[in-house]
Amino acid sequence: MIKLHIDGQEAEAEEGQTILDAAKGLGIEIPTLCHHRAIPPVGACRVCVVEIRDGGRPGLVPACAYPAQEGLVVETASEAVRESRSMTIQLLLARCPEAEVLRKLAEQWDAPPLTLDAPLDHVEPPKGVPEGAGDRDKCILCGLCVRVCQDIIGPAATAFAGRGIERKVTTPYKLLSDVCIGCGACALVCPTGAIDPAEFCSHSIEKIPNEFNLGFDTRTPIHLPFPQAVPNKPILDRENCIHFRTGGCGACETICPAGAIDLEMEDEIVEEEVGAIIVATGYELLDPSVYEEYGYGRYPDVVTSLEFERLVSASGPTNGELTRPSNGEPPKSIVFLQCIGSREETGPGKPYCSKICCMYTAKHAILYKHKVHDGQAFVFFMDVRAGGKNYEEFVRRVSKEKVATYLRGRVSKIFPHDGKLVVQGADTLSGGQVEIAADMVVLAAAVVPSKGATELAQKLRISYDQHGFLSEAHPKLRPVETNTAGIFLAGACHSAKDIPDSVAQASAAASKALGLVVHDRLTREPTIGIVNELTCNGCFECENVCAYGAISPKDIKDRSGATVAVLANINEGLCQGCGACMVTCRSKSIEVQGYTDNQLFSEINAITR
Amino acid sequence: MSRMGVFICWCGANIAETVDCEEVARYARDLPGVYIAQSYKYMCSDPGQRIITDAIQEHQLTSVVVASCSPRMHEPTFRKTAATVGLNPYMLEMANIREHCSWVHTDRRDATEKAKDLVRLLVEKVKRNQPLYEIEMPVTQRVMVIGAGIAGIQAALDVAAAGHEVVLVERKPSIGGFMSMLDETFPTLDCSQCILTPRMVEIMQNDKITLRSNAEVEQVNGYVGNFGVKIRQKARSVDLDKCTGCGDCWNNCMAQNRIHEPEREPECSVASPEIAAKVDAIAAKYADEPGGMVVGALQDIQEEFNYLRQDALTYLSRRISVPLSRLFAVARFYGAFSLTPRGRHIIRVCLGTACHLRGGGSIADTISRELGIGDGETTPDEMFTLERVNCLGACALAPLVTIDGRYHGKMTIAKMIHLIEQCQESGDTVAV
Amino acid sequence: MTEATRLQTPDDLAALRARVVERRSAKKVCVSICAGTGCRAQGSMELLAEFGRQLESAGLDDVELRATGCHGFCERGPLVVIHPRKIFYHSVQMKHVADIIDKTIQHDEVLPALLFRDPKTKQRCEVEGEVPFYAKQQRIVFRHNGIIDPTDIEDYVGADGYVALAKVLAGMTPEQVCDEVEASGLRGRGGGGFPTGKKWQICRNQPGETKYVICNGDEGDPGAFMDRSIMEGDPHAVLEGMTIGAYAIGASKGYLYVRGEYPLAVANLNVAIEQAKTRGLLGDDIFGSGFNFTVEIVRGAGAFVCGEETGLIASIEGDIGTPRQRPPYPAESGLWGKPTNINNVETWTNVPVILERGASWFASIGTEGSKGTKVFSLVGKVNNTGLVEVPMGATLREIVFDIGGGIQKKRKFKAVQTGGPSGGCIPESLLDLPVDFDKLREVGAMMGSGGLIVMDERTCMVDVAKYFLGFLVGESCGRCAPCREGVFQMHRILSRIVEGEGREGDLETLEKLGNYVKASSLCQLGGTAPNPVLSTLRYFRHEYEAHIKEKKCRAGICKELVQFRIDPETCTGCTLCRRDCPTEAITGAKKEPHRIDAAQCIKCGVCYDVCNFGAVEVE
Amino acid sequence: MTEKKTTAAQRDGTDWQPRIVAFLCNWCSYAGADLAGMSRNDYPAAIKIVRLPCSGRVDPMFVLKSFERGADMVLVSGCHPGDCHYSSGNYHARRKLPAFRELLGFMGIDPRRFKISWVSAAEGNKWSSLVADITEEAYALGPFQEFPKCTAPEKTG
Repeated sequence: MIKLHIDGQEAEAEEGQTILDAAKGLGIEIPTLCHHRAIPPVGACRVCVVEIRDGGRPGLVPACAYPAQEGLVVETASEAVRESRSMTIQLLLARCPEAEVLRKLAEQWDAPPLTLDAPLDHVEPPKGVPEGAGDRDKCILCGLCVRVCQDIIGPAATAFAGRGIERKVTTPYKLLSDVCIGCGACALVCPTGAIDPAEFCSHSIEKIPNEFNLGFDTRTPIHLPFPQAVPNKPILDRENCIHFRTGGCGACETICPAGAIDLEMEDEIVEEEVGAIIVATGYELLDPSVYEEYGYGRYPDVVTSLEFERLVSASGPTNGELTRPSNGEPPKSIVFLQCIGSREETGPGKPYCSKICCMYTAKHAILYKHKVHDGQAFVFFMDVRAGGKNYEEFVRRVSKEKVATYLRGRVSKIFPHDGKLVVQGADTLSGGQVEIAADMVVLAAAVVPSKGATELAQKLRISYDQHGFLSEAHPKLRPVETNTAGIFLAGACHSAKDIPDSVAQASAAASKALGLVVHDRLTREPTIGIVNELTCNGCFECENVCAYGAISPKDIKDRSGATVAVLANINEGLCQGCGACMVTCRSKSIEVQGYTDNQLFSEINAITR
Repeated sequence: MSRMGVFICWCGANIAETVDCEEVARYARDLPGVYIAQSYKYMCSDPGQRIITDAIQEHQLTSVVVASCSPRMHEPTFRKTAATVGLNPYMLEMANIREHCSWVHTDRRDATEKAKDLVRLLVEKVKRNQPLYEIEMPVTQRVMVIGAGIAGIQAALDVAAAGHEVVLVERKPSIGGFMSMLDETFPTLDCSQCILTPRMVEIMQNDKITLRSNAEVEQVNGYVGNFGVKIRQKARSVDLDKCTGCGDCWNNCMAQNRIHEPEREPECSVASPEIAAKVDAIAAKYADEPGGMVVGALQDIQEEFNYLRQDALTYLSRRISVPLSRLFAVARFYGAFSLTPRGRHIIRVCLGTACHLRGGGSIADTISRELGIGDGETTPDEMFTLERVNCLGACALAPLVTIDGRYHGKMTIAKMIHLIEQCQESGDTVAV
Repeated sequence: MTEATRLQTPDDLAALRARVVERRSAKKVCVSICAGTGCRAQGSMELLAEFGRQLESAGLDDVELRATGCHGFCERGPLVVIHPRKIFYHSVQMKHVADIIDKTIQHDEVLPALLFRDPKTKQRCEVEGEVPFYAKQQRIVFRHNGIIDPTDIEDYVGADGYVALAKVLAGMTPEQVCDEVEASGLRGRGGGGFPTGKKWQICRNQPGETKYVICNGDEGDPGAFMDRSIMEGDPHAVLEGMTIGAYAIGASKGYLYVRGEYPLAVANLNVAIEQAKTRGLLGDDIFGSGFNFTVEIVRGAGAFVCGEETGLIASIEGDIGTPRQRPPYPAESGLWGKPTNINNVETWTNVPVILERGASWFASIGTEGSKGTKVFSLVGKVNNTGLVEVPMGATLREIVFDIGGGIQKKRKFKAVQTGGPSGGCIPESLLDLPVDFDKLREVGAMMGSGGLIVMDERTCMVDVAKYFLGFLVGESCGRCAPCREGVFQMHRILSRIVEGEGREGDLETLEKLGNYVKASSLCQLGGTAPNPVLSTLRYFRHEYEAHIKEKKCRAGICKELVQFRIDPETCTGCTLCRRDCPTEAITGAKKEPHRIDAAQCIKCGVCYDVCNFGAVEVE
Repeated sequence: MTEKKTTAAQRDGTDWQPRIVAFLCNWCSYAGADLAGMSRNDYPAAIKIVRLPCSGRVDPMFVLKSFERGADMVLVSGCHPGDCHYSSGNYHARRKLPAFRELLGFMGIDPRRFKISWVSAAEGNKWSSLVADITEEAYALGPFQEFPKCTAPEKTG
C-alpha cells in the first residue's frame, strides 16, 4: 500500500493506481474529460491537474495519469490548480462553446468566458464523409474515441489527422470505414457527444434489442436482465460482446471495481443430488407471424399480447406510456384478436384452448382505457371463456361498461392504409362484415410449451403429449405426478394455466415432493434384476439395452485386491425390473426376481399341457 | 416341499356365475404341491382374508395362490394379508379368473376349464417363487425445481418452508418468468411485479434455496429419492459472489450496438500487382524491426510513388498488420509526408530562425505570389510544390531555399523570381 | 588502403592506427576540402572534382584529396585547407583551383587573396587557428570535424578513434564507465542538462534484460545545426559514444533518430555503420569482449515534437510522435516499454573523449555546474555565421563579438536568443553573462540544443516572439489542451498586436496564458513554449507597448505598422532598391530621388536592407 | 359380437380347441385385457395370458417353448411404441420378435401362428377383438402338430 496525502488527508493507493484513484478513495472529486476508466490515461485535457507540493517534483500534474507515489503531498483545489483548471476550461470552451459538459464545468470552476478570439475554423467542411464525424463543434480533441477504438476495441477505425490546433479526428482518407465494427464505443466515451459512428461506419448501425422489453428498447451486451432481476447482477451476452466476437475490448473487466468480471469463465457442469424433482418450465407464445393475414412482423403496430403488456407497463420501454411502435403516437383505436393459434383443428395452430387469453384480453381492454381515455377498443372473439372465481364478472364488466366492443367472429385480413391498420373481419352476431381502422392490433397468441421442454422431458424420462406439454400420471387422480416416480409437474409446462392455477399446482407439487423427501429411507419392490456372478462373462450387452443405466461394470477382486474379472452389476435403485437385460444376456446370467425364466417356463408348461 | 394353499374367490356372482368355483377348488386340491384349496364368496372381504390367514397358520402353508380378480387390483391387499401371518408376501400370487375369464366368457364349461388352467399356471409359478424382501434405499432429502417462473418460485418456497433444501434451476439469467413482464393481473388488477418481486427476493434470501440461474439441466441420473442431476451452469462472465450490482459495467459497456465483423477483401484487391510488388519490397526492408518501422516505410513509399497513395498505404497496412488509421495519422502528422501528388519540382523554403531573421518569410511569400500556391500545395500544372520547412540546418546560408534537394543559399527575392522563371523555362532544375 | 579486416582485439586497433598514422604522417601534400552542407551548397563538391581533374592532368598523383566534415565557418565556404602547412583558404571558387595547384601546392606559395582578413587588425590569417572565429574556440566535440574524411573509418582510427571503446571493453566494468561519466560532470546537451552519468546509472539499474540506447539526432530547433555537422563530419564518434553508453547501460541495440532533412547525415552514418560492422566495432563480440551492439538508423519525417524523448520513442515505434505523460520516464519504460536511455548527438560525441582522456580532464573545462564545452550555432544578424565550440562559461559577448565578429552592417545589437523556439531572448545588458546551463535558466532563457540567434535593431521582438509561437503552433502535437489551445491563443493575440489590433490588457492575458501553458502542459514543448513571449515581455516590454499603444514597429518589420519612405535628400538615385523591389513599387529615374508607391508596396523591406545610403526610412 | 360367441363344441362338434398363449406386459396390454373384462367384452376362452413386466422381457425361447409344448398360436402384446412404461422395452421387442418370426418358418412353424400386437391400457375393445380374430385364425389354421410330433418323445417325461 502506497500512502500519500491529498488535501491534507491520508490516502491509500495500490501499486499502479493514480492520484485520481487515490482521491476517489477519499471521496475527493476531480473533474476529468479525457479520462475513462477502461482506457489507459494520457493526461491530455489537463482538466484534472492537481498540484504536487512535496514528495515529488513540485508543480501541476494530471491526476488521471500521474502514479500515486509514496509520500506525495497533493492539493486538488489549490490556487494554482484552480487557475489552471479554469483556464483549461475557458480555452476548451472557446473551441467548443456548444459543449454542455464544458459549460457545466465552467460554472463549477469559475471559468468566465475568456476575452479571447474564437479559434481558427479548425473544422474542414465535410467531403462526402465528415472529418471528425458527429457534432464536430463539440470535439475537444481529448482522443478518447481514437484511443478506445485503437487500444480497447482494436479495429482502429479513426485516427488523429494533423497536429496542433489543426488536429482532427477522422477516418483514413476521410472515407467510410470498413474496419469499423459499429460498436459505438467512441460515442460512449466521448465526453461531449461529438462523435457518432453512424456517420463513418460503412455498415449500418444496429442496436441490440432488449429481450425483456421484447425488443422495444435496447441494451448492451453486459446487462442487467431487468431492474428487479434476481439475482440482481448483470450477465454478459457473448453473442454480442466485442471481446467474444473479436478478442478485443474487455473494458468491463478493467472497470469493475469488485473484480467480478471474468471473461475467462467457462460453462461448468455441476452435479446436484436430490430426492425429488419438480418441473416448472412454463410456456411461451406461439409466433403469430405464421399467420400472414395478421401481418405480425411486417406491421410494427401489430403486437402480441405479451408485447402489449410491456408497452403498457410502467417499468416498460415507454415507462407506461402506451404508444404505437411505428410512430410513438398513442393508439386511438385498438383491436384485440383472440384465439390466434388456439382452438384450431387444422393449420399451424393448436386444437386446445389457451385458457388465459379471454381474461387477459379483457384486462388489456381495461388497461388500454386507463392509458387512452378517449380510445376505442374492439375484441374479436370466438367464445368468451371466463371460468374462474370472479372471472365472468370481470369480463362482463368490460363488455357491459363498454370498455371494449366485443365482436364475435374472426379476422380475415389486416392491411395498412393511410397510416392505420385496416382490420377486416366477420361479426357473426350481426351477420355482417366489419372493417375497423385501427392504430394498433394485439394478437392473443396461443400458449405453447416453452422451447426445450420435450428435450428436458426426455432427460427426465417423463412423457409429454403431441403438443409438448408434459404428461401427468393420471388426469384426475395424479395430476401433479408423472409416470416417473419422484418427478412432479407445476404450472404451464403441463397445460395452459393462469397464475392462480399455476401457484396452486406448484404448492401441490411441492407437497408431493415433500411427501417423498420427508422420509430418510424409501422402500421398493424387490422385483428387479440380479446378476449371477458365477456365469456372467462380462460382455455388457445388457448395459446397452438398459434404459435406466442401471447396469455398470463391477470389479471382482481376489483376496490380494487384484481385479480378476469385470462383471455386470445392477443398481437396485435404478433397476425397474423390465427384463430387457435378461433377454439379451447370452449366458442367462440375469434374472428378474418374480419373473425368472424358471417361473415363466413353468407357466408355459402349465398352460400348454 | 411346497405346502401351497389355493383360494378361489366367487366374487359374489361375478366369478361364480360363469366359473364353477367349487370345481376349480377341487381341481386345484389335486394339483401336485397343493396342500389345501377352498373357495369363498368374497376372498377380499374380512372373513375371506381370515380364511387365508387361518389356513396359512393352521397348515403352515409356504405359498398361496388366490384366484380372483386382476392382480392389478388386489395383489397388494392379499400380499399384505399373507404378511400379517408371517408369509413372505412374494410367496403369494393371483390368478386372474375374473377380468380375464369370468367377465369375458359366457360358456360356463369353457370358463371353468380356463379358470383351472389359470390356477394351474399360477400354481406352477408359485412353486418356483422365492421369498423376496423389499429393498430399502436412502432418500436425498432435497428437491430440485426446474424453472423459476411463478410456479417454480412457489414450489421452491413451499418446499423450503417445510425445511428442506431446494435447488432452483433457471435457464434465464433471472428468475421471474413471464409474470415479471406482466403489467397488471386479472381479475384483481394488482400489479404483477408488486406481488411477484417479494417472492423473487425471498428466493434469494432463503438459505434453504440454492438458486442456479443461467443454468440448464444437462443430464438426469438416478431414481426416485436419489436423483443425480448434472446442470450446465452457463458462463455468466460475472462472478456473482463478487459482483455488487453497481452498474459500472453495463453503464460503460463499449458495445452500444451490434457488431459487424469486418469482411476483409483479399489483399490483392486493394492495390494493383505492380504497386503491391513495390510495397512488398519496401515492407521486406523493415521486416526485422518490431514496429515495422512505419515512418521509414512511408518515407520509402513517398520516394517511390511521389506521394502516399491510398492504395499503397492500404496495401501496406494489410501487409504489415498496422491499422490504416495509424498509417494515415502518421502521414498526416509528419511534415514530410504528402497525401496528394507533388509537383516535379519541390521548392523548400527554410523558415528557421536565421532564415526568418534574414527575410526567409519574404522569400516564401514571393514564391506563393509567383506560383499561386501555399504551403504544401502544388501548382495545377503539377510543376511545383512549395514546402515551408523549419530549418534545413544551413543557417550560414540564410535565407535558404532548396529546389529538388539542391541548396540555394543567401536568397533574395529577385534571385528567387529568377530561379522560378529558369525552372519554368527549362522544365528542369537549375544550378546557381 | 588496408584491407578491411575485423579488429578482434585492442591490439588489432593499435596496429591499424599505427599503419594509418605512418601512412598519413609523411610530409605529403593534402588538399582538404570541406564537404559539409554549407560548403556543398556553395559548390565544394564541384571544387573537389575540379581539383581531382586538374591534379591528375598536372600529374600530381601523390597529392591527397580529402573531403572533410564541416569546419563550422560556413559563412565563408567553400573552405579549403592545404596540408601540411594547413593553409586556410576561404570562399574558394572554381577559378582559384588552378592558382592553388600552381602556386600553393607546387610552389608552396600562399595566395593572400584567399586568406581570411581579420576585419579588426586587417591582418591576413594563414592558418585556421589564427582566424578570430576559431581563435577563441576549444574544439572537443568538433575534434575531428574538418580534419578527417567522415566516410573513411581509417581516418577516424588514425585520429585515435575507437581507442576509448577499446579501453572500456578491455578493462572497465559498466559501473566504472557510468562512474567515470558521472565524475566528468557531463550534462545532456539536448536541452535539459541532466547529468549523463546519473541518467545511465538509472537506466542501468532498471530490471529487465532488454534495454535500448537512442541517439536523438532530431535536431529540430530552427537555427541549430551542430548535430548535423557532427553526424555528417564525425559519424564514428557518435557511434563510438553510443557503443560505450550501451555497454555501460546493458543495451545491445541502439537507434539513431536522424532528422529527415539531413540526407547527408544519414548517408555518412550509414557508411560509418557498415564500416564499423566490417571492422567488428559493431555487431557481436566487439573486441572479443562478448559485448554485442548494433545500431539502426531511423529517419525523422519532420516533426519538431519528436525531439522530445517520449515523442521520439513513439515515432520509432511507428506512431505519431506525441509525447506522453511522465512518469514513467523512458529510463523505466521507454522504447517498446523497455528501459531506454536517450542522449543527443553532442552528448554521445563527448563520451569517447571523456573516457579516453579521463573524467578529471573533462571536469577541468567549464564552470562549476557545467563541464566541458558547448557547441553553438551562431546565426542571425552576425557577421560570422557558423558553429562555434567554446568552453562552458564563455560570455555571450565573447561569442557574439569576438568569435562572431559582431553585428552585420554595423547595426546595433539588440538581443541574443538562445535555446531554440522554447528559449528566451537575452538583452544587451546581459551580454557578459557566462553561458552555462544554470546561468541561462536564471535569466529566463535556456541552453537548449545550442542555438544562438543574434538580433539587431532591425529585429522586432514582438515579431520574433510571434515567429517562435507560430512555429510552435505548427509543431505542437495537439495532444494536450494548454499547448494546443493556449499557444494558439497566444499566437492569435501576438498576431493581432503586430497587425496593429493590439488591445489594452493583451499583455496581461499573454502573461497569464504563458504562465498557464508553462505550468500545465504535458511535455516540455508546451512547458517552454511561452518562453519567447515571456522573456521578451520581460526585457522588451516597451516594444510591445509601442505596438499596442502607438501602433508602431520601430524595427520596421511588422508590415501593418510600418511605411517605407525614401528620403529624397539622401537618395542618390542609384536604382539598387528599384531593381530589387519585387513588386515594382519603387519608381524614379537614375540619379534622381526614388519614390515608393504605398499602394504597391508589400513592405518586404528589401529596399531598406539594400540601400547603401540609409535613404530608406521606416515610419 | 354375439355371432362370434363360439365355443369349440358349437363350432365343429369336436372337442378341439386351440391353445393360444399370450405374453402380455403388465402395464398396457394386461391392463387392456383387464379393461376388456371390466367392459364385459365377450371373447373366446382359448387364450391364456402370461403376465410379464414388459414385452421386452419376452424371450424368443418362450415362444419356441410354447410351440414345442403344443401351443397353436402365440401372441405377444405390449404397450404402443413410445408408450413403454420402461421407456424402450417394447422397442427391443419390436425389433427382436419380428426378426425371430422370420426364422419360424425355417423351424417348421407357420409364422402366421405367431402374433405381435400393441394394446394399450385403454384399448379393452381392441383386445377383445384381437383375441376373437386370432382365435378365429387359429381355428382356420387348425391344430399345430408338426412340432410337437418330432419333439414330444424326447421332451416328455
